[in-house]
Amino acid sequence: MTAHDLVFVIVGLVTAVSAILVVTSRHLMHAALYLALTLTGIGGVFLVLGAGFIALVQVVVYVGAVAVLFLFGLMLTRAPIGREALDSQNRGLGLAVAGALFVLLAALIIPAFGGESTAEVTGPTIEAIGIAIFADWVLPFEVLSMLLLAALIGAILLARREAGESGTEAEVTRIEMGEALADEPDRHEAVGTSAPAGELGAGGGR
Amino acid sequence: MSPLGPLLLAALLFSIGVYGVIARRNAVLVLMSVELMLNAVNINLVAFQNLLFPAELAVSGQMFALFIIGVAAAEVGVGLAIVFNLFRNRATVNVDDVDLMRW
Amino acid sequence: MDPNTAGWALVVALFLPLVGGGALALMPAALDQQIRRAAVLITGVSFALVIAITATFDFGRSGELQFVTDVPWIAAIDARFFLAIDGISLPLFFLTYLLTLLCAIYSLKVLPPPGKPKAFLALMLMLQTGMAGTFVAFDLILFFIFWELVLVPMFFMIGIWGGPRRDYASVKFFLYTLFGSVFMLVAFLAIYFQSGAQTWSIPELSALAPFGSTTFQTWAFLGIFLGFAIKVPMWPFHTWLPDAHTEAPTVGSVLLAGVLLKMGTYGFIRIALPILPEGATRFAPIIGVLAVIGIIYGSLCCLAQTDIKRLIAFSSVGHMGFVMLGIAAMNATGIQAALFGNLAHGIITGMLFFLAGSLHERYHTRDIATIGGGMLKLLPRYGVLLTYVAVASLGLPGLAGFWGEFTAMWAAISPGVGLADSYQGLYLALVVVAALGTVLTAGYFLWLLQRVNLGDPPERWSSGHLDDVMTIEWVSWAPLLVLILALGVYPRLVFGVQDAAVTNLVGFLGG
Amino acid sequence: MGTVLEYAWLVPVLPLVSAALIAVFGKRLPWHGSEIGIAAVGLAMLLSIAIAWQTFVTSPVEPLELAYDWAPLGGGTVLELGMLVDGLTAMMFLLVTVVSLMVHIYSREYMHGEVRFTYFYAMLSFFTFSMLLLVIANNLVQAILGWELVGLSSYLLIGFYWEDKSNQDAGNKAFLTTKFGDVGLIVGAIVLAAGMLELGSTTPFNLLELNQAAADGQLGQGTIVLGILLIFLGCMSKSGQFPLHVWLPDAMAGPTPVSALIHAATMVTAGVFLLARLFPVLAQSQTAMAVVAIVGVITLFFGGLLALVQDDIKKVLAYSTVSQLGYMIAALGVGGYTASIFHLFTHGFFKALLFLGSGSLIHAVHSNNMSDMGGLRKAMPHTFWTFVIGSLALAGFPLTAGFFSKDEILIAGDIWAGAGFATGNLVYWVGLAAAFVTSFYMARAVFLIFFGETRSHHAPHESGRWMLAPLMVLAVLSIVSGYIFSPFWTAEQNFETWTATPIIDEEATFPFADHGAEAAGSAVQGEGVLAAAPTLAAEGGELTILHGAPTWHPDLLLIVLAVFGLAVVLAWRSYGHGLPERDPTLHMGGLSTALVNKYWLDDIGYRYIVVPVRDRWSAWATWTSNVLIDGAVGGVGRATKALAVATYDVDQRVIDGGVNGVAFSAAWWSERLRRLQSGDVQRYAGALVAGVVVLVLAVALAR
Amino acid sequence: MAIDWLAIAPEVALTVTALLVLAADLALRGDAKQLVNPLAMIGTVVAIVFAVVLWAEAPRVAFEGQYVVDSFAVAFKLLFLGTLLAILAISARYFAEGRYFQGEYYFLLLTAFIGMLLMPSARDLLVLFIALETVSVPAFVMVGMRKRDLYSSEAALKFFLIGVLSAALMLFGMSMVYGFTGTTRLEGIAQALAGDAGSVPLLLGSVMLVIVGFGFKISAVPFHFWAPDTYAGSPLPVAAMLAVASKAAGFAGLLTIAFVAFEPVADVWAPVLGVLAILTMTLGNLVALQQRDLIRLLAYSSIAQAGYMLIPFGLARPGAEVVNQAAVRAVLFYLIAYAVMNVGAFAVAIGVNRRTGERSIRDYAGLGTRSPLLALAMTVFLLSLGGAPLTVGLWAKFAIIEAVAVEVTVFGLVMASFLVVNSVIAFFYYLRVIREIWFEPAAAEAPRLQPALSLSVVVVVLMVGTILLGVLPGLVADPTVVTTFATGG
Repeated sequence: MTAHDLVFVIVGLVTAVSAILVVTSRHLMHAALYLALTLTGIGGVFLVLGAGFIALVQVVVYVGAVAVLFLFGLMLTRAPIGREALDSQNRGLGLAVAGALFVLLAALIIPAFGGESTAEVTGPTIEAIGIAIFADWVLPFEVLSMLLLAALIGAILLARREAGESGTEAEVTRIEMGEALADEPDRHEAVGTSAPAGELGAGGGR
Repeated sequence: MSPLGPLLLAALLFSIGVYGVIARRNAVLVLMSVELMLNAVNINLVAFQNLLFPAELAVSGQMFALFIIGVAAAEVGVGLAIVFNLFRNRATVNVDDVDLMRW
Repeated sequence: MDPNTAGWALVVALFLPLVGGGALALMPAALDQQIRRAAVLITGVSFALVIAITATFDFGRSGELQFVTDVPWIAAIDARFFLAIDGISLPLFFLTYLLTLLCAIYSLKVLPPPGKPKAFLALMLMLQTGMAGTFVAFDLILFFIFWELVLVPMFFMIGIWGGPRRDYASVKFFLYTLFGSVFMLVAFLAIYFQSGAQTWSIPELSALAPFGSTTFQTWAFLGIFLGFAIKVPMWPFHTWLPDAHTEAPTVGSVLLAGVLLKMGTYGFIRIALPILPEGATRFAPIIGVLAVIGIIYGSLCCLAQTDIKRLIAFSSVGHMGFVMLGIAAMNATGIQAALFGNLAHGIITGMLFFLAGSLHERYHTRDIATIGGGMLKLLPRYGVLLTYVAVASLGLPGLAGFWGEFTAMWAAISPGVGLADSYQGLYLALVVVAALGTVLTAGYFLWLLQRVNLGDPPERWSSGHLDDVMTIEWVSWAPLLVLILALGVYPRLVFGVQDAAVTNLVGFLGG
Repeated sequence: MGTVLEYAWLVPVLPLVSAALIAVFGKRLPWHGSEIGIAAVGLAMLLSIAIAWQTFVTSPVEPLELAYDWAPLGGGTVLELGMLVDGLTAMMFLLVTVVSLMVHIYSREYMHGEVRFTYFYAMLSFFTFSMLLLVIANNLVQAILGWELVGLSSYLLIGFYWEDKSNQDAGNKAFLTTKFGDVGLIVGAIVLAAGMLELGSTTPFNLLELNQAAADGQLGQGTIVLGILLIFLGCMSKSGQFPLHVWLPDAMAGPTPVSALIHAATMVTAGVFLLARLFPVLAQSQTAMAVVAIVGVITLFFGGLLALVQDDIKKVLAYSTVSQLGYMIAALGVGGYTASIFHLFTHGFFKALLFLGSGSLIHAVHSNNMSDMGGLRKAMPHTFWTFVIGSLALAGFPLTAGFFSKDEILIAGDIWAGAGFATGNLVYWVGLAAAFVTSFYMARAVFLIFFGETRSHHAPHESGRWMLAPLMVLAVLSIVSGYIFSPFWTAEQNFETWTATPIIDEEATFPFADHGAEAAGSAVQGEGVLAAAPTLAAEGGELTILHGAPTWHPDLLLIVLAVFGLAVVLAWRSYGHGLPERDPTLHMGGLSTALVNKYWLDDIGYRYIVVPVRDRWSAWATWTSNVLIDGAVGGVGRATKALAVATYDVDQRVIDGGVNGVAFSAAWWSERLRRLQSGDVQRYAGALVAGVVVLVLAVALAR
Repeated sequence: MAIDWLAIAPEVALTVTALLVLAADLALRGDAKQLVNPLAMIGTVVAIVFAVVLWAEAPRVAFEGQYVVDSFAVAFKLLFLGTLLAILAISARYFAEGRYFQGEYYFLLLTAFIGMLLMPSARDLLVLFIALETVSVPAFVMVGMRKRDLYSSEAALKFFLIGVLSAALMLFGMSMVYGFTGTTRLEGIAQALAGDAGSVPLLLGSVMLVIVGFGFKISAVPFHFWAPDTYAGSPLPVAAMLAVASKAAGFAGLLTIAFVAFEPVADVWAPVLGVLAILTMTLGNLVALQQRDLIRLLAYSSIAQAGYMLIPFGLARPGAEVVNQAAVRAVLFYLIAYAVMNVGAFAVAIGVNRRTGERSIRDYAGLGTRSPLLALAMTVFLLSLGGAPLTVGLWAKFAIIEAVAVEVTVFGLVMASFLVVNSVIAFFYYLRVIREIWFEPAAAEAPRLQPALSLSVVVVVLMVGTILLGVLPGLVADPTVVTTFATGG
């Protein structure tokens, strides 16, 4: 066990624990903060692995931007009526599926990579990365720029409030579910109340 | 250094992310879980690159990771916009309430 | 027209109705009568063309393909646009055009609700191309296209202009037939790949046959069998037929009985037997047994009917049983019989449906008990016609219905390709049972006549005025009435035309 | 060959043309079409006479066969349309056209004023045509054609008064019963033709070829027995053999002239004729002959008994026809070919006479029932004496036609017995007994009708000329027609040579019998034998074929006279003075009950065949069609459903056996599978990842 | 390093168009904004011209083997661009009347199609991933474009969540594949898989994970759940895009990755995909039976269609070139046919829905009298989807069965039987719609429909195309016979 390994174990543990807290925390803000911690931890892992540039990007983009974005997101969408349970009824399902997945992956990974080990950790240099981006990967890079532009425009589009926004955008999808739900009167009622989405929509634009 | 550690960590983070996606109610939390999954992939890529193929000229692994970070950011942006729009419409971001359409 | 070179004539005759139907669809719906007349014109012109083809057909070489058009069509799968006509195709082809023309004439006056002659006639013309194409396509793929093409217009004809249960009947018709034909398609593909000849040409494949293992032959035949047997329809695949026939509008029933069912038997003869002779030989006894069950079964069902149209529909099951018995005999006589029976059934049952349709027009009911007898007094001409056609249908010698039945039984007593050695007893039994079926057939028809024609008409009809046969009906029926007699008296009309072609075909069966 | 014979085809064609012309123009003509019918059938009769004359004087003749290819039947075989003219044909022509002409003439008056008068004449002509078509046929298919047309014609004429349900039923019954027999005929013809096909014939249905092949012993015994017995089934139904005779009395529902036509010349004779035509085939099998003989015997006896209890004069005659047909069939079964058709010939005339006579009576008293008649001999003298002649002939009174022909049959039975076949004895003795019955019921009829007091409510009157003329012609024929084959007839040509089937020669006929090789050709008869030189003679158990005029048989003459006398006396005692209070024939205990109920055959037929078929089997078939098969379609689905609900077994869901099952349980599955789409995106995610886990696991384990 | 501009000319053309559209949308005001639609169309046509030129110039290899323009790729590009043109045409009035988001919509649409154009040419995992995301991310937004509509936003959320989840799973698989092979080039991966790596369980599992990403796009069971909800909730042109173009892109990627990269382990994934094919078509058809909303019905129908298209994948075998090529061709042909008829069906749905908001099948009653053109067209499209004769749909099914018949295996026959049975089941619900259209009387208040000109043109063109290809499938089948994968750099 080298020093590298030791550092990795520590960083890894921190990361893993905080990740678990992200999905188990009972407080929205705590979860977001744990997420920031996890992301930072992952940056640490990158460092341990000798990928300084990636680690840097990780911290800048994730911790600096994404985590903050999440915080804003959480604050903007805070439920009007007090605190709610953060977990759905699907916890059991999630636990089972995620557990199975992990067991499966671990069972596959361990025999596959169990024997491999490198003495020293040397990643590619920043120079090599720079050259690669603009020589080898110029095509996806350019496409990614379009993608980001589209995401930007799209996010604005969805999030902004329209200038002339009013209740007139009433082109509402009517979905005929009467018969399908005939045997479930309670739900039928629920659908009935939520059908005039235009009104709700207008009310939502606070 | 053995790649086993990072790989297992990645698998764990990934599975945690899956759990979060399935079990968390708040859409923002679900998005966070997705980020966990994507980051797990990055750990994999970087670990492979630096531990197994450090000399690769194209630097595919690290490049892949960089691209994923970029795409993830874009997705978070779009995702939050969708969630925000949903919130404006329904005053809730609980994923399990969003079941107008089914069957 | 030179039958060796004038392939265009066949192509024109085949597609004229389709194009005409398209043109019809473009006419303004308000021109009600003009549309109907245009339909008569289109079918009339195409029928005239078919007469010309028939007239110039070289009967001396009826075994060979004439009026051939054979050009590449879909290079990717080696499919060709291969149209031709020979002695086997000609009578059925002719019948198709004749019946459609008569239906068009009939529709000048009579059209069930909701009217809409434009749509109705356009569909009918589309149907015509599909039906006719089946009989002259010599490429399996092309055949399949025409075969399937028929489903759609018939579906709409039943579904829009049909009786009270039209929804059910139309969908059942469509799905049931479709079900069979997709298996048929799979079998075609298997044949294509198994033959290794890179061709879908029916004559070429027939010449190559038999190919493939016994297992292949069996399975491929089974696939084709399903497709054709449902269309025929053979017992126990017949359940779509009574519904479809009963609910279809008169013209639909006429074409359904007159031509559509024929496609199944034609397919057996043209495709299944020569290309898969070994499979056919293995299946022949089964076909025979099913055919005979169908004869008895259909007749028994007829006895139980209270609905005149449904009765006629069930009678088709029995009659087609005789046709299939001929095929099961696997010899030249059997195939002659099957083809003759096919044609005769088309004419006779077509005519019966015309009559049933017209009765429904008059009485506004199809229920035999409600009609209640006395038609000979009330509508003497209808009564006479009904008697005539019913008697023809029950297989009276001297009328068209007899030859198919008798010859089929005669063929089945000495089946071909070695079947005689292994199944002599079975086939004898089949003949005997089939012959008993003729008694049942006579029974239900006589009973029908008794209940509809004879006796004194019930009170309820005495007040209203019921028209006897209208001119338009005479015009559209006369050819059929004449044909029923002509084919009965002079069967050579059909037997002679087919003879050489059938002999050729039996050559492929081997044994 | 003579030129007249080549025009034989005109004989059937004339009535056909007549039928068509009547149907088209009849109503506009002054006599409503009857003139066409009478003229055409008259012409046909003249031609028939010419043909008969020609064949008779030159007999035995070589059959004239003219045929052309009607249709190719595939495999090189050809169906012919043609004519076969020989003595048998000529004889039948004569019989049919004469009787038909008489009926045509007679109906002018009898049917006068009927609504469907024209239609009636068209049908009469058509009926005649059908029968002639059968007679002239040179092949079995054509014969079947004529045969079935005869059936159709009878259906159309028996149900002539179709307003009445019972008449409709009678028509249906006639058609269906005979149609049932046709099954035998058709299958039998097919079986024989298949045998011919194996011999390499290209015209397998040809009658002459068939007979020749059978006589040459080329056809297998199996084929022959099967074929001829099946054909015999057809003959049984057409010729009213027990138990398929049931349609015949009901057929009296038709107008009386039709009954005359059916019972004397057409229809019922068809069976006998066809069997005679195929006699060379029949003669190849002892079994077949025995069956034929036994059926004939049963029919002749029980048919006669039935006639005893009838009140309806037409029914008496109808059952007597059944009985006489039994004689003919029985004669064929004991080798009495000539005897059989001779009786057919003479019977045609006197039965026609009797029916037309009864028609005259019915016309006069407006009732079919003898209990409504009585004492008519004064009012209707011409009818009376013609009727008596007919009755005498039927009873076989010496020197009438019936005497010669019927005794011929008895002798044939005797000789057959002499050759060692028990059926011969049967025919002889039962035939004799039935002769008594015949005499009795005819005497009963004559006494009840013409003697005693009149019981009619109408004033009876003699019929007009149109009706009486045929009666007289037929009365003459009822006497003289027997003489062409009697001891009085010494010419070389007689009935036997006229109608001989040349194929029958000594070696080939009756291969099962012990032929006396040396005795061939010599007429070996007992001393003073009466009236018989049937086709065969037997000596010391050896069988040989004889030709030559019949000679007297005094012993038989005496027996017959005694039987006749006894019967008439007995009848006189009961019926000579009018209708008895207590009709003895109706008081014979169980026998009468059986007879009145017609042996319950109709009941059996109705209760055990018609009703089950129509009401039960057909309902069953429909039920299975609608419920089982149609429902199978749905049923597979429902069964699948039940199973699936019960077990909830996933395996059951994956592959459902039948396509129908899939199709029809689809809705059920659809309903269940639809629930997977819960609307909760996290469940979707869960399912997705679960699916991935499964897939990855599956793949990872793959290698 | 010189860039082969011709090779990426269609993409460049679309990119330029997209940026122009964005600029125009910003610059223009009021009704003038609607000019962006023709602008986008012009750009598309230009791209089509480039693609046609490329057809003759193929194969070309660019970006060091990351990007290959072969006949396969060009065929797909033409398919995408054709679909784009149709979707632009049917979108015009739909969005014009909504008055919102005009320019953004077209920009996003074009961006998504840039991703699609990249897909069949990509020969590198990274490029594939980027291409896939370029299709997805704009689509997420477009689905949610009807912002005030509950259904639309719900659809977007579901689509987004399942989309990113699938992407993550795929990425995890890709990372593992990279870890084993040391490269992201498909060729290199294939070489590695042909060697020892081909038998490592983890790698095989990873192969499956990669396939999942595409399984999501093509909505194969069990990755299909988003599809019905999303189609039903999104604006109809977007639903059409998702059902056709996006799905075709998924298939393009799946074909590339399966037959180029993972071909050496085809014996492992083929049976799995075959089973998925069976499950997909069966589930799609069965559930479609119960649908009452036409769009949901079309959604399930398109799931079923994806199942049919998966069948050829189930036939693949390592090294069996004839079989594999036949499989690829069958999928390609089916996709083209599918595009024609399904875009057509959605176009009709838009034509009916635009004014009236009708979507329930029952609301289609009497369409035959309300708009004979739309009714006739819908009938043709539905029949074609079912595989009726004289429509291209028949040949599509035919192509699949033909691929099965190239080398008959038991599994192939099983799949073919399922195809056969399923196509019969499918007719149940297609006929139900057709019956509603023709056999039922229109509701009294139902207005006559006057579809927009552009929509009518699209409908007519597609209908004619459906029938023309039904009569002469060779028009497409013959040229695509030569489509093959060119070997990358």
